[in-house]
Amino acid sequence: MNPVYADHIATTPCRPEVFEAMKPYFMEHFGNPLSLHDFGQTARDAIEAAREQVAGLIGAKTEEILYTSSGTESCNFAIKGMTHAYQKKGRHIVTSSVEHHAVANPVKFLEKNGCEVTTIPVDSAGRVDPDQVARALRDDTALVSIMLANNEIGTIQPVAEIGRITRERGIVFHTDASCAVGNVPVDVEALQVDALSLSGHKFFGPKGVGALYLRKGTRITPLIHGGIQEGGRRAGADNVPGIVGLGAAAVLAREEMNDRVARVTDLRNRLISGILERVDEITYNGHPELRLPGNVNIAVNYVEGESLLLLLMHKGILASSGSTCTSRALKASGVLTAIGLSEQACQGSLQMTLGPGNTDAEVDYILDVLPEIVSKLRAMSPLYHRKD
Amino acid sequence: MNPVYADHIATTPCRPEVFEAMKPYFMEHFGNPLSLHDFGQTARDAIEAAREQVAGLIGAKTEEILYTSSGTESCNFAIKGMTHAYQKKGRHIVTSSVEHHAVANPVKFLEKNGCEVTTIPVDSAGRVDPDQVARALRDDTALVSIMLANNEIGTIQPVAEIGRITRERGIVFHTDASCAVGNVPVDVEALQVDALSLSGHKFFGPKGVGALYLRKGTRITPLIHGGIQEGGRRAGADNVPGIVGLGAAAVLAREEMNDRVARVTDLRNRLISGILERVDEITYNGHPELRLPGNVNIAVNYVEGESLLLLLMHKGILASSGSTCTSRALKASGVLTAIGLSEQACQGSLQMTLGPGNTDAEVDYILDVLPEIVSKLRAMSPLYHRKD
Amino acid sequence: MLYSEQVMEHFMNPRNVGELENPDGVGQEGNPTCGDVMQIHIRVVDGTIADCRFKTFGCGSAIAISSQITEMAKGKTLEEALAITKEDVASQLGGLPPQKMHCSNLGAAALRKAIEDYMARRPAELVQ
Amino acid sequence: MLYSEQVMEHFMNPRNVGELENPDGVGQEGNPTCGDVMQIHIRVVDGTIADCRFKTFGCGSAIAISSQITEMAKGKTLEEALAITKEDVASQLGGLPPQKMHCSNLGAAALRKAIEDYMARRPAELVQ
Ligand SMILES: Cc1ncc(COP(=O)(O)O)c(C=O)c1O
Ligand SMILES: Cc1ncc(COP(=O)(O)O)c(C=O)c1O
Repeated sequence: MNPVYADHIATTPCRPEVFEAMKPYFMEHFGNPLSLHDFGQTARDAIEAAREQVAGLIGAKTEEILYTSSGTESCNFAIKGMTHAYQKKGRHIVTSSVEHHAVANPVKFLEKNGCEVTTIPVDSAGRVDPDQVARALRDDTALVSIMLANNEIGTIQPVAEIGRITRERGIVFHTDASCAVGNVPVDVEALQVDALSLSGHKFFGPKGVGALYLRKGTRITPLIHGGIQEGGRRAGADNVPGIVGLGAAAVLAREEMNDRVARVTDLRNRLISGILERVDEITYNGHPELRLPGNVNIAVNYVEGESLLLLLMHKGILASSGSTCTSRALKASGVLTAIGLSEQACQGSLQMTLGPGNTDAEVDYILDVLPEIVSKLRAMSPLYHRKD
Repeated sequence: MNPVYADHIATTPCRPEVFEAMKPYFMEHFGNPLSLHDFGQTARDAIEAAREQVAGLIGAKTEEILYTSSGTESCNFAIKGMTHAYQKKGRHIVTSSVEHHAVANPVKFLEKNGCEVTTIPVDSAGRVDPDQVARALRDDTALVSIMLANNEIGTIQPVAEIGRITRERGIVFHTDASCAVGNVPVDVEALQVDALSLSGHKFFGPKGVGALYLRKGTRITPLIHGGIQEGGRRAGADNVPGIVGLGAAAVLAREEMNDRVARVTDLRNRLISGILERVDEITYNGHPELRLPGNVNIAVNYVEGESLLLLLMHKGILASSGSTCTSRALKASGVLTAIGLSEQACQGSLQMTLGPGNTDAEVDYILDVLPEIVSKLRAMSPLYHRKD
Repeated sequence: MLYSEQVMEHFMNPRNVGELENPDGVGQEGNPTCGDVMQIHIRVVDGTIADCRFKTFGCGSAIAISSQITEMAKGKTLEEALAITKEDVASQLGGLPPQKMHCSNLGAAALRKAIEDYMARRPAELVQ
Repeated sequence: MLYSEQVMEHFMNPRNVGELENPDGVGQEGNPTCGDVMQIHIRVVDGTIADCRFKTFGCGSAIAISSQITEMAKGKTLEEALAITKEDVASQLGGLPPQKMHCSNLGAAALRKAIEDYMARRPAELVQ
């Protein structure tokens, strides 16, 4: 049996159409878009066509798309670059307690280097309250950065409401949509954001390429200075095949969006309701509806996440966990703590993230296998015994 | 006839071996190296194997290689990151007048943001005098950044001598070797550098991937904060296929280095001596011997570079120029000005950069075609007339 | 995965899982809020560990270590069992990833606590 | 390349290259240190530009513009010729890339200077 890949949040494979689109740009059309000659023109045309495709996926204007190397780079670019560009307003940043490291860590860096940071907490479903954001805004607020969808619990934030507030106050607003774009409909006009980060490998595009949407007129200081790529705002040789792949992934996502959402939501609902039927003492984390279609995040009481992953892997099921032991930094997930999970419950964290390539049979298989695995581990757990 | 690609400094095609090595990592082995499961392990093994290959090419230890998205990112990372990490020493930076924008522009950015910069001039061959670097060092010098090889005139700098001086003074030293690595032998021990930037697409590797060599014990502040990739020093999803391609390109470069240098030097010498025989009033820029093997940089008096490029392109020859009109920023090459070329001579700049894939027949063809083109343009030039 | 074959073998097929009825000694080490918890039961006959069981809440290495150390303890005198170090356990398992070495400490510590518990229950003269 | 077909056609096959023997007017515009130099020679017969030649040091668009404007000037009265704008030249060429629009200015300026030179050489009454 092929492995059941239930870790789409970690990364996704390139779709064959994406790889086919990229292929000619490695050896045949290998020119540098900055070159004046024909090879350069071919490359330039390719990345400009992709820019239109990426813009089309999120309702942006073509010239509002800047290429980067990852969602993380986009977030760093937005956070450091906009804070720097708007420093005359002040050095206060508003963010949430459930941001990905790609946002939380540059914010922490800026905090150490003279910025002041207000971190908005979330409720037990992982949602930020827009009113709290409104109250946190100050005259010296340079930037608000609140994610669109959470990579662990899948919760989708009220970004449009926050966008309305920041726009009223004339404060620039970045949203990290790295795991949302391509998986749920995203429209920068509806969201009223000034900047938005996205990442190719989260929606069947290639690794090594991301983009930053930057609303026309929004100022930003480059993170990578150098040549005149991206209008001088993001220097460095263009990753032409990667960019072409990002464009192709954007086209597929746009075409398939409704199907993807419907199909993956259905798989997810079958998976979570099946688990809740078959296994007791489970917490289903995140918001029941306002969540990424494929995201199933649970806490399995009395067992530890890495053991769960290993036994699942032994059965050919690839998933992830927010437990201490599965984190290379040996820290339990901050997101699970932020929604109020006990530290012990965090240890039993299990995340399965489905994609449109998963099948009903795969979901059935997970539902077959998981209860036994949990029983086996609980039988070994001194904590489970205690409880009886 | 196939085009004659004489623009290897702009970029190079992926070698078939490189593309073959990358291929399985788009769809089959698509895992995220951070994932604990088998797909993650396969990806992790792949990027660690590549790290050893890249290290092997430049005489570094495996753990001294950090992946980035380009030579430009590597340079920004080194310059901003080391200046920040060593700011307690001071905020003085020493650099040269012929650096690529990838170095010059982050330095300029730091200068605007509180750093002091000393720019060392070059002689008419484009070389920095190490004694001048020594005299420029101060107690508050945080960083020296001098390139290894110049991307326009090909001149190779006395980096090892500078390295000896900076090491004695206990000052960290970065060299931008983006267009040198893979094309000439580079050994970080011989060069005595603390940091070195390299770029995949300059030596038949893929676009979208570079590396920073960082000597063990050298401090650096991340440019891209986020996850724990690269030991927390460079966050963002690993570009697994790109990294694998970089490794494969490094292996090829190491194996073929002697041949490449010999073959390309020979082609270059034939090209430049042929040109000097056939066309009068030409300046050959850069150092006669201490230069990149494939680099031919000339100033063709009385004509303008873009016109030269267009007519060459019409004949199927792809080259580049440092003239005002060929620059999208509408500025003549700062390097040509730095070596003392008159602004008028800069306008006649023509650069042809050869690679190991070029043939003797292609050189002969260029030599056949170029004199006519120059004559045609000179016949049209009011400056040329004047001179008689 | 990051584990040796031996670790995976013990993890997949852990030896001596469970509890003993009326154990002679019980030791528990670790803390559920920050990671692993190991509990070891021992049966002591003539100063020798005649039987040994574990229950563990923890990651793959924690379970493998529990399985391994209970195997190592069986048949050993109390003194010999007390001398088992975390390095002994790790090396019997073909090594552990660096960030997992702390787990191997838990095993030795839980075993020591079980032996101490046994000794604490005995009249003083027998403990000599 | 970034040029229209018309630009490339004029660049590859420029019309009216060269100088006139004893021209009636000569105009030069531009500066070799910062880019392009255009020189235009005119022959004036009965207040009309009977012939027109150019020499240009410059990029593709500069040469194409020179070629185009000399074509446009021929047969025109001085007044008509003076009315040629950079936009006229650019649009005859099917447009120019934005960063090249300044080149089209050079053409019109050189032609104007040639006409001015012609007028400066004439007795005042004829210039009326
Ligand atoms: C000397 C030098 N430095 C830096 C760079 C930038 O490298 P990349 O194109 O990978 O961003 C180049 C590339 O042109 C270069 O030649
Ligand atoms: C919410 C979120 N932000 C940022 C990132 C980082 O994106 P990338 O992996 O492209 O660096 C991720 C990826 O895990 C994410 O899910």
